[in-house]
Amino acid sequence: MIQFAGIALILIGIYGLMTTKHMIKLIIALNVLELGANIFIISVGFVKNGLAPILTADVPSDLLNFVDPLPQAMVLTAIVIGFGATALGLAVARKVYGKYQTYDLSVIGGEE
Amino acid sequence: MTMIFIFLGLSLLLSYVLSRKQPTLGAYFTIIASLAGLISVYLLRNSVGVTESFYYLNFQITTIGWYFAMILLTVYFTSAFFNPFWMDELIYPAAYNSLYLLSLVGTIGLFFAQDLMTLFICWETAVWSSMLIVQQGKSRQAAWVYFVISAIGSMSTLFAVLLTMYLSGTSEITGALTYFTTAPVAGALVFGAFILAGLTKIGIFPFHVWLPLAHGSAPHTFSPVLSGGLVKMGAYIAYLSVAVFPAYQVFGDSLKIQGVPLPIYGLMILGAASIVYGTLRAIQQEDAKRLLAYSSVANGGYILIGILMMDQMAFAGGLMHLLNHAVASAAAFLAIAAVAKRTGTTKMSELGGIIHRMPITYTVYLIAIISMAGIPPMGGFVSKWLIFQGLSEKGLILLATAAAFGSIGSYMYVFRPLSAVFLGQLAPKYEHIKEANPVMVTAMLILTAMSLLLGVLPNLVLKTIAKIQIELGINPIIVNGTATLTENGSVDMLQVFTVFGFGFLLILILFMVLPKSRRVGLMDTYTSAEFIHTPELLHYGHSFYAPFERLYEKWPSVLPLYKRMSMKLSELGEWAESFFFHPDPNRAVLWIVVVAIVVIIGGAQ
Amino acid sequence: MWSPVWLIVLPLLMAFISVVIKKQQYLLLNLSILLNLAVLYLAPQGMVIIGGFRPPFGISLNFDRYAFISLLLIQVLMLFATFIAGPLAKKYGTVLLVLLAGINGMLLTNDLFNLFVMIEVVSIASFIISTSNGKFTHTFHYLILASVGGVFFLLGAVMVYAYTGTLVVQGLFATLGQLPNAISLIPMMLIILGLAVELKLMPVGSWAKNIYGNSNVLTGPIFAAVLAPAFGFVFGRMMGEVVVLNPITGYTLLFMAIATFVLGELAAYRQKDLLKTLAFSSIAQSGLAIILFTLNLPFAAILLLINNALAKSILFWVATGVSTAYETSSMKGLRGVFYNHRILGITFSIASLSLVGIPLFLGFYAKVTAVMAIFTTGLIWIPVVILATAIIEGAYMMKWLLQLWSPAKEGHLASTEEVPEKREALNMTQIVAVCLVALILFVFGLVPQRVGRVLSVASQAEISQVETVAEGGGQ
Amino acid sequence: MTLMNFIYGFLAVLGAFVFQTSLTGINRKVTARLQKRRGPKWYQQFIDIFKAFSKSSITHGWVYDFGAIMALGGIAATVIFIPVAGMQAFPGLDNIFVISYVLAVGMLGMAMSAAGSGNPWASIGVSRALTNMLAYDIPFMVVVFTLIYQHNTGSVSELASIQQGVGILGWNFFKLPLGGIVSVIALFGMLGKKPFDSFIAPAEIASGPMVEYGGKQLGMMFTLHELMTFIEVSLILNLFFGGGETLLIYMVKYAILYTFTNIVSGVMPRFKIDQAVTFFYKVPLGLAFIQGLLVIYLGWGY
Amino acid sequence: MKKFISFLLILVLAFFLMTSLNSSLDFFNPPNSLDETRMSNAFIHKNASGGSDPVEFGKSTGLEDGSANIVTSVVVDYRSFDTLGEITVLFISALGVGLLLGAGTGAKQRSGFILKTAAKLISPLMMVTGIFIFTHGHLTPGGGFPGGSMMATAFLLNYFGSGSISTDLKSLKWMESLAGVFYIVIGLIGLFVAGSFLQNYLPTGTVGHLFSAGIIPIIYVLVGLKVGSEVSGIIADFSKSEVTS
Repeated sequence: MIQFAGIALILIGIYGLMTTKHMIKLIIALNVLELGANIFIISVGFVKNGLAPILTADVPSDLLNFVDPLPQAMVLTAIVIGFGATALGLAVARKVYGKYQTYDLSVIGGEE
Repeated sequence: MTMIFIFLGLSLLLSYVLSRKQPTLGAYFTIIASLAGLISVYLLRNSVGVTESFYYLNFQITTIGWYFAMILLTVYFTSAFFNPFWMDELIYPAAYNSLYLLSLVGTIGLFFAQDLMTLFICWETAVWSSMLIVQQGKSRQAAWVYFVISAIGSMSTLFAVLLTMYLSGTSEITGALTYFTTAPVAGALVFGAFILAGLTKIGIFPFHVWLPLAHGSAPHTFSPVLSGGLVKMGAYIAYLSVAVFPAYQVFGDSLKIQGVPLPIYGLMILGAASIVYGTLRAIQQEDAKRLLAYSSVANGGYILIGILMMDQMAFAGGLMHLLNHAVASAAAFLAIAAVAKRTGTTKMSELGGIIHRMPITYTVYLIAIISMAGIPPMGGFVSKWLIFQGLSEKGLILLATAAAFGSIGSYMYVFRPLSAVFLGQLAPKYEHIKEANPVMVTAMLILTAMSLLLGVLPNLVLKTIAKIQIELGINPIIVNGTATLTENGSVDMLQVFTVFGFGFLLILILFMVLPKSRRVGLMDTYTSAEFIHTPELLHYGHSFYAPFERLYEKWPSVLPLYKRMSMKLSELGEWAESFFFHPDPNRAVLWIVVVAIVVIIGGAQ
Repeated sequence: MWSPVWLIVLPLLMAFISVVIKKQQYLLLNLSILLNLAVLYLAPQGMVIIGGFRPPFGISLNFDRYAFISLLLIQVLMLFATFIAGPLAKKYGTVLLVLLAGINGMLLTNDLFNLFVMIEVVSIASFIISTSNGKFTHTFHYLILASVGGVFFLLGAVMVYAYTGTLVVQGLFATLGQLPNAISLIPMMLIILGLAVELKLMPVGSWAKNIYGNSNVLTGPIFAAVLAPAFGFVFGRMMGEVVVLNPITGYTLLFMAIATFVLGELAAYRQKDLLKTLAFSSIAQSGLAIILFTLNLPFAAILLLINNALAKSILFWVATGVSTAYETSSMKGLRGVFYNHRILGITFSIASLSLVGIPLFLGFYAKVTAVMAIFTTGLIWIPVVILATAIIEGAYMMKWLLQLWSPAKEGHLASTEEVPEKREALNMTQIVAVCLVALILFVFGLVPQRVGRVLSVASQAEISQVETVAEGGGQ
Repeated sequence: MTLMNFIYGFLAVLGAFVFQTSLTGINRKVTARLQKRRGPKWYQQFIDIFKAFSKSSITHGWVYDFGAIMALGGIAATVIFIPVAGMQAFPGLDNIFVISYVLAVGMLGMAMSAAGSGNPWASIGVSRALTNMLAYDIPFMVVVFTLIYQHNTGSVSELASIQQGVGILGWNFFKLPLGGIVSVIALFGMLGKKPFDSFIAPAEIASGPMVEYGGKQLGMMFTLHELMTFIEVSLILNLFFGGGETLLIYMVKYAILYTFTNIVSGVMPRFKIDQAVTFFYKVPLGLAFIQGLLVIYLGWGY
Repeated sequence: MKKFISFLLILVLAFFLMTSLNSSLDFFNPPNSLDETRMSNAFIHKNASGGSDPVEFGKSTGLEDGSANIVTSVVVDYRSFDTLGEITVLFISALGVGLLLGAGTGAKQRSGFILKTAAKLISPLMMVTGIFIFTHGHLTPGGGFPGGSMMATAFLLNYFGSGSISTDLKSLKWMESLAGVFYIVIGLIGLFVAGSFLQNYLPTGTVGHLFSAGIIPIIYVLVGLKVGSEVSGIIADFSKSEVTS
């Protein structure tokens, strides 16, 4: 089920990317897209009644029904990468704002 | 043979170095280098069949290759005499000289190529080096059009070459091309691609557009090479694609018109079209060089038809016309160049009466045009005669008509510069010009002598052509002493020449016997009861054939078609740019989605 | 000891160090490239495990012949690019170091997710480099697109993991190939779409026009000569090891690539701006490389990538140098400019002739190899398209060559009066460097077969997958 | 090729000149009678020519003279090639293409000389003459091609002798009626007779190639004209009317043919030069093509 | 119009994506347990290099990987190279932000009393919590990234509170650089000592103990410091106002 949430967020993100011209909103849409992707990734390793893959006291690893840890590790990485891209995107957006006093790409038009 | 290439390669570098120091020196060096090339290639005449490899290029001496190479070298050699005098007009003289020799290397290599790769490499080398020369002339556009049309040819050759190599598994020309006797369908494709290259390079309608542009605006010294020399590369390709490539076998099953398979007949019709078109356009031109360029288009048609006929007469005629046209056209271009050197223009309406200052140049031009128009006793007659005989023997009446049209039409256009440039009233501004430089005159006289020699003793060349025909297994042209015999007619050019001389002598005597005339100035002319006071105004170089031109001045030209095509391509590019390369992230994401949908929908099935 | 991991770690280490000693950035950059070259020479080929766990548990690097060739090309071009870019490269020293590390990682890695990480490293580094154009909206456009592409690639990689349970690149196609078509379709599509953004494939590569088209002496060569071949090689690796195509995906990809090639050249044909022309030319050429990789003809593709990388780097150096010096990149403004810069003109000519595929240059060999290779797939119409498009390519390259060489009005002889006033485009050492690259290109063109022999080994290393569109896609 | 050949050749030229000039004189009378005049004496043409020869003259430079000599020399040589009633000064040189091209030497020489005079009106004449030539020669050439294809020979004397011996129906004019008609129309063009005489345009405007001539050059031009007429009429005669078994028959046929053209042209209006071109490319060329196709593809005409 | 088309496209995409993915991923019936053949089992049982004993918290010693948090063991041990790449991404984007915005001057932030006081109070706590999180990354949820982020948040809060960047940015740079360098050096030591880059060459100890898992905590501390300093750097850069316009 959780996949639906992921895919829905992905689609919402894409919709945002397709429609808005506002730079900040574009970045937000991108973040939504990434978030959706991350949720989707997490969902890939989902196990019914699974536990977080952290060993706790006195229970051997094979008795527990862990979810797949690898997608979680990947998501961790993906989040940070998304964060980096977002930070850079915002910086670029600010630069554009500094130049044109607007975040709206349709106002800026084609920069030559 | 490899030595020749190495020598020419080295002299190319040397001429560059020399030209950097002193452009004229390098230009003189091109004369020496091309002469050395000429002599050394001439010495190869008995070593037919020798194969040599140079790195990954393979060469083989063949009779036909030797013949073509000799033509080219002659043209290059004689045109080189003009190089030293144009060095100050060019801004890259060193590049000019070395590229001049490089294009020579390329063309010679093409004719001696033993494998298809070598053929193509040499072809391209000649094309781009000559293009870089053309750009030093008056027009970049011309050089560009030249390159583009050549590139159409090059790429289709490349396609043919690679497909042939892939299918036949060999790259050796004869072996690879004869493979297609067993694969006619692929053969047809390869033939089409191959001959396209020939058509573009000869300048056959509708690929002729580059000729007037390139010939008309190339440096004056290089126009003869373009017209007399490089165009012949296309003829060689045409030769390969019909003689070495088993075209008549490949199209053996197709519909035949008077024994000629339909595809080949179609090509001949193109040749005929270019004869007619070239003639009509040449008649219209106002610039002497462009006029000669269009005449090259028309003559290219003869050459193509001749070669495609693959018979006793027309084939020999086509091959001989190559030489005749090369010599005559080079001479004509050189004469115009000599005039341009003195007067600074090639526009016919700005010239006139030059004969009174440059009589030798005039004579050279006269002989050249007589040969080009195919009037005895010059070389052009023999080859055209052979083509006519061949065509009428087969009964190809449409082609023969076109050939006749081109022939008679050529009187009109060759006379035009003769009258407008050399004859008529001498403009006062050219009162003090001098005859061309002796070096230039030498070159022009060599070509003139050749034209005459070829006309009087055509068998010197026809012997070689007969050898080629025997190698190809077709009925050779019969050469008997000074007489040339064919199945349906014979001619003895020496006799014709003698009789002609006799007639001339008779009249000369008559003229001498009659009272001597008094020399008067050009202004002392009777004109509708008026006397000429303003010769400039009465120049008749402009719209010389106005009544005739009026009949077809509205006919569509081909160049706009290409321009429109280029525009359409640009528009398509613009569309692609604005459609797919829109500077808007939304649009790009939209495309991602669209592609994703397409793939999913398509793949789901 | 001489592990190829140095190729990634060394520039990274230098990058970390360079943050604090900014003065020495440039030195560190060049030092690490040179050391990388030494490592390339010394490191033994083979699989390298990272972290002590064998694949699929840990990450490994695949240092084979293919990787070697691509890495060598990248290091060399990077060296020249940074050297020629000079002051700009100094400013972006750290970024370039990270970029180098990322590219090396991308080319070496044998893990799909690690590849994603490396692609992101490279993308973000290239965003930053592209800001040096000073056109931030274009960078933003690029950033959005590349990020979306990255997300797609990530999703694809994760799905591959979900279906197969492994992320190891080598031989992944075998596992994927056993999956039903409907299942493998979406991850494959996502991976290809993700890469397509960076590869500048037709509908999704729209960022390239403005990034390339406004480039300066640093960005142009970096994008066209370093990033483009790098992503090309990555794509080749993917095609050889991972991607399983079915007729639909295969032909869609092929169609996209051909459209990129043809329409890219057409768009380049109409440009009146030198840099824009080169931009679209790069787009088109990457389309051609993709065609070849899609048809599973890595040898021809590698050859093409190398030729393009060398030629494009020269073209961009000269073009950006000249257009910066004369403050214009329009055809009119640059007319006859090579009269002032003969050596640059000659190198530019060599590069453009090689790019177009004129004989005696490497590009010709590449083109011939490509066409001959495509013949073996039986798709004869593709060479027809390629060669027909080559006419267009030749047409616009020649137009530029003619205009740049001839200081003349149309219809008049060239004269020195029309020559623009001379300004310094590149300094002496830069010119020498450009000439060196041109020399490499020229020498390669003289000995194409030798180059080919070296490369064919590389292509055999790369290709474990035999299936092609032509075979898989059916006739 | 002995001395005798040359002597015969000289005699042929002389004979042709005398014969044709007399015929021209007679025809001037015929024309006059048509127009209800008495006309000059039959030898008036000789008088005109010799008078011109004897007068003092001017020259506009060497090409003016050289062109005239070249023209007349070329035409004289062509006359030598023409087989008359099976007689030839130089056997084997009567290839039809040789003749028609050698003829062009004369045209070119005349044009050159005229243009060399520096008189612009002469250039107009030249322009028209060359255009006219392009008009009439193409249909004629098509017919010639057909003939050569049909008889597999390009020799004029052979073509003539093939027609002989079977009476009037053996003539190509009757075997190939369309071609014959085309050739006769072309003959009008060649001779510059009405309706195709605009390039000479005698009497109306002061133009035409000969406008600037006087004295001996004019005399040479007259001679040239006579010889050219001889060549052209002979050509048609040989190709379509069976030549002549004997010299007498030849001369009679010749006289009839020439007089016929003269009479017809006497009652004709004149085409403008572009009208002439259009006419020739519409009617005679079409007929010639039909003839050619009939012969080549249907075998008709044997 | 554009929105409508986009919406339609999204719907179409959604439809096909759902149907296609549902058939392959089986959204509604997730598996009951991890597939035995999955390689992730090796991460859980820590037997990628062999062995089949179950891992017991606080008991098992000398395993190939000593982290109780399996995600951590994947992130920092099994796939540590990814993490290196990841911090590189962060590093490069921080650098990029610095290049883009770093030229500006620090802008003053007005802040109220409550914020000021609270920030002073809370930010050290946050800092400590952050450090706790990344030092315990191998035992509990969290790790270098959350920890580092938390430190950076403290930094941000401090900025809000004080109204200006009080920390020496130079030292942040040094921390960032040294953390990265040490990460690589540790990896390289692995290359020299154990044969492969980033290999764990320290004893892994007992699962569940603080001082266990070999290099994992060390790396996580370094990552935490690096992330903290980089994100702080980004915040500092964003706080600057533009020089031009």
